Amino acid sequence: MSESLAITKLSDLANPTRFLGLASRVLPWLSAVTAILFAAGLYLSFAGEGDYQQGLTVRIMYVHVPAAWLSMMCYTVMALSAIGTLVWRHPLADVAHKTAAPLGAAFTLIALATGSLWGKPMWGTWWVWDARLTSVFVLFLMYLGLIALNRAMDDPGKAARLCAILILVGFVNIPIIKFSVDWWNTLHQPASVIRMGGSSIDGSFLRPLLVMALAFTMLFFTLHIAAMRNEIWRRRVSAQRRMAARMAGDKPGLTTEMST
Amino acid sequence: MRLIAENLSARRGEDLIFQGVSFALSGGESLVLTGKNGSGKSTLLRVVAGLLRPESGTVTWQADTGDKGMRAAEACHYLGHRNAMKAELSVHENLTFWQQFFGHSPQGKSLSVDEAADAVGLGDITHLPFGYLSAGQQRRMAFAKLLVSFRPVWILDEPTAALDVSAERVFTGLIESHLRNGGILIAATHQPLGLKNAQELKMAGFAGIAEEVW
Amino acid sequence: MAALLLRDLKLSVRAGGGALIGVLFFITVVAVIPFGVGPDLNLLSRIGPAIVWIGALLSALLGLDRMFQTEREDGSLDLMLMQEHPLVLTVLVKCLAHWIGNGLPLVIASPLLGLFMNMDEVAIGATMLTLLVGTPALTFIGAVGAAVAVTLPRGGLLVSILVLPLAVPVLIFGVSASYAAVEDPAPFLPPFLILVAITMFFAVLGPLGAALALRNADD
Amino acid sequence: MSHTFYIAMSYGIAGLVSLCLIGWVWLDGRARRRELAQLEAAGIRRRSATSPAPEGGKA
Repeated sequence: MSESLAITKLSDLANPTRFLGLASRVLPWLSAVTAILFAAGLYLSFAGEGDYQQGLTVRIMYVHVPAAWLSMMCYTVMALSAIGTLVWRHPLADVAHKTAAPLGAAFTLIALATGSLWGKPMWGTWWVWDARLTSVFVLFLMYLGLIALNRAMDDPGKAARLCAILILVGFVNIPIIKFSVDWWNTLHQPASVIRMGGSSIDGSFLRPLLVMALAFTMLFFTLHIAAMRNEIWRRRVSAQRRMAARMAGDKPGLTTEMST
Repeated sequence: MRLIAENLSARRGEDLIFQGVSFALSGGESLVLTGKNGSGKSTLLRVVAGLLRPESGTVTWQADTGDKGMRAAEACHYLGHRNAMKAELSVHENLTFWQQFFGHSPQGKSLSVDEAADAVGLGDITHLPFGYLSAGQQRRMAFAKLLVSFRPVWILDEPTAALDVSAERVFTGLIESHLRNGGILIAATHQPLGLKNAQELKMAGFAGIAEEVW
Repeated sequence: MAALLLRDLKLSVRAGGGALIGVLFFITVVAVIPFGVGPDLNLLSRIGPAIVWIGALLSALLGLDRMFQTEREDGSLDLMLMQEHPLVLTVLVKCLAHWIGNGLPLVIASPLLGLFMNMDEVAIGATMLTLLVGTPALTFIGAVGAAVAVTLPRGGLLVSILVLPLAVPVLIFGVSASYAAVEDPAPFLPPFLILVAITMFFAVLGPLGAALALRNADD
Repeated sequence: MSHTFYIAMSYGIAGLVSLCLIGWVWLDGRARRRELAQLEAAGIRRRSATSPAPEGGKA
C-alpha cells in the first residue's frame, strides 16, 4: 500500500513541499486506478449469480465487508500517524491523522448503513445488535469524538498531539471493546446468528469481494492523500495570513499623519 | 552551582517567539527580562521552568553536589501570574501543603510556615481562608510559598505587578537576601527591581514564522 | 503524595461542589426512570441493576472535567508539572482523590436507588459491589479525557463524548456481573473478575495517558 | 421479498457517501487553491518562495 511506503521513508518526506509535489504527481494515477478497480468490482459482483441461501442480498456483502475492513484499517493508519506525531513530532503525521478521521467516520457510516440494510431481509429488523455491528458502531463514536476534539482546538500543533494520545488510548482499548461486545452479545443473543461473511466463502464470491476491497482501499488512499494536501494548503494559508497581519502591524501608521 | 541555557528557541502556537537565547547564571547572579507585552518573556520563563518544550536548545543545571540527571526544573521555584493557592483552604493549610509537596532540599534553609508568613509581613492572619485576603496579601502569600521550601533558583513572572510600594520593598528585600546566600534569580518585570549587577536580556518578540514548517 | 491526597480530600469536602452534584444527578436520573417506564414493579426489578449502572456511569462522567480544571485555573498544575515526583504518580493520587470525592458517594447512594427500582437484597448487594469495583475504572479512563480537555474553553461535554466509548466495557461487565448474581444460571465470578481486570488495566493506562496529555497541554 | 430494493439502497448509500467524500475533498482543494492564489496576488509569499520561482501545487 503506498500509504505505508510514504510512512516508512519518513525522513525525505520531512518537509511538506516535497509531499505536495509527490501528491500532485501521484493523485491522477491513483484516481485512475481506483476508477478501473471500481468498474471491475461492480461488474464482477453483478455478474455472479446469487447465493443459494441468502439470495441476491449477498451482493450487499460486497460493499459491507470492505467498508468494515476499511474502517478498521483507517484507525490503524491513524494510530501509526499518532505514533509519528508523539515520538518523532513529525508535522506530516499531524496532518495524516487529522485528515484520516473524517474518512474513517464516512466508511464506518457506510459499513453501518449497509449492515442494517443487510439485516432487514435476513432478520426482519433494521438494526440488530450483532457483535460485529455493535463494535463498528462504538468505533464510529470514537471517530466522531476525535473529529470533535480536533475541531475544538485552535492551535493545530497542540490539537494534533492531544488527538494522538486519544487515538493511541482508543487503539489499545479496541480489543477490550471487541471482547466485551462479543461477551455481551453471546449473553443476550441466541447463538443462531448467521455468520456475516468471513473466510467460509467459496471462490466464486471471493474474487469480487477482493476486487471491491482493493477498490475501496485505493479510494481511501486517494482521498487521504488529497485531503492531506488540502490540510497542508490550509495551514500554509493561515501561516501566510499571520505573516501578512504581522507585516501590516509593523509599518508606521501612514494614514494617521495624512489625516491630522 | 550553575544554570546554563544554550541556544534556546521556542514557539507559541505556530510562530517562533525567540531564537538563539543563551545565558549562564551561577550563585548570586540574576537575569532580568525586559520587553513589551507578548515579547516572549513569559514563554522563556516557562521554557526554563521546564513547563514548555523548547523548539531547540537545552537548559542544564549543574549542582555543586554533582548529582547528575536532575532536571533543571527540579531546582526551580516558579511564581507565575496566578498564585497557585486554594481559596477555600486557610493560608496555613495552603503553605503546609506546598511545604510537604515541594519536600525540603538538603542544601539551603527552609523557613517554617509562620516564619515565612512573618517574612512577608502577614504573620498574624495565617488562619484566615485564602479567599478572604486582598490581592496584595494573596500575592505576598504566594511569595511566602517560595520561602517555605528552599530552591536555589527563583523564576518570577512580574512578581511586583499590581502591588503597593511597601509590598514591593518587602519583595526586593527578600530577593536580595536570596541572592546574598547564593541563590539565582530570573525575573520578567516592567518596573526595575533595583538589583545591582543584574544581567539584562531585552526580548524582541516575534522572530519570524517557524522556519517553513508549512 | 499523601499531602496531595489529604489536601484534595479536604478540598472536595469543603468545596463540596463536585461530589454533591454528582450524587444529586445520580438520584434524579434513576428516580425519573419509573415515570417513563411506569410503576410496574417486576419490570423495574428486572431492569434495576442496568438503570443504576447507567445512572452511575453518567454521573461519573459528569464530574470528570473538573478534575484538572481547578488546578490549572489557579496555577498549581504548573508547579505539579515541575516537581521531581513522577507526574504519573501525582495523576494517580489525584484520580484516587477524585474517586473518593465523586465515585464513592455514588456507591453509597446505590442501595437507596436499588430500593427505588424494587431490587431484592442480593441484587442491591451485587450492584453495589460491582459499582465499588467499576467506578474507579471510569475515573481512571476519564482522567485521560479530563487531561485532554483541560485546555478547552468548554471541554466538559467533550470529555463525556470522548470517554463514553472507552467506558462501554466497564458498563457491560458491571451490569452482567450484577445480573449474574441474581439469575442462577450465569456464574457471578467470571464477569466480576474481568471487571476487576479492566479496572486494574485502566489504573495503569489512565494516569499514563493523562500525564502525557498534561505534558503536551501546556500553552 | 424484493431483495433488489435493499441491494439498490445499500449501493446507493455507499455511492452517495463516497461521492460526498470525493466532492468535499475536491471542493476543499479548490477553495484552498483560491485562497493561496489570493495571497499570491496580494504579494505575500513564503520566505523560501520569494527567491526561487514561486511554485504552487498544481493538481
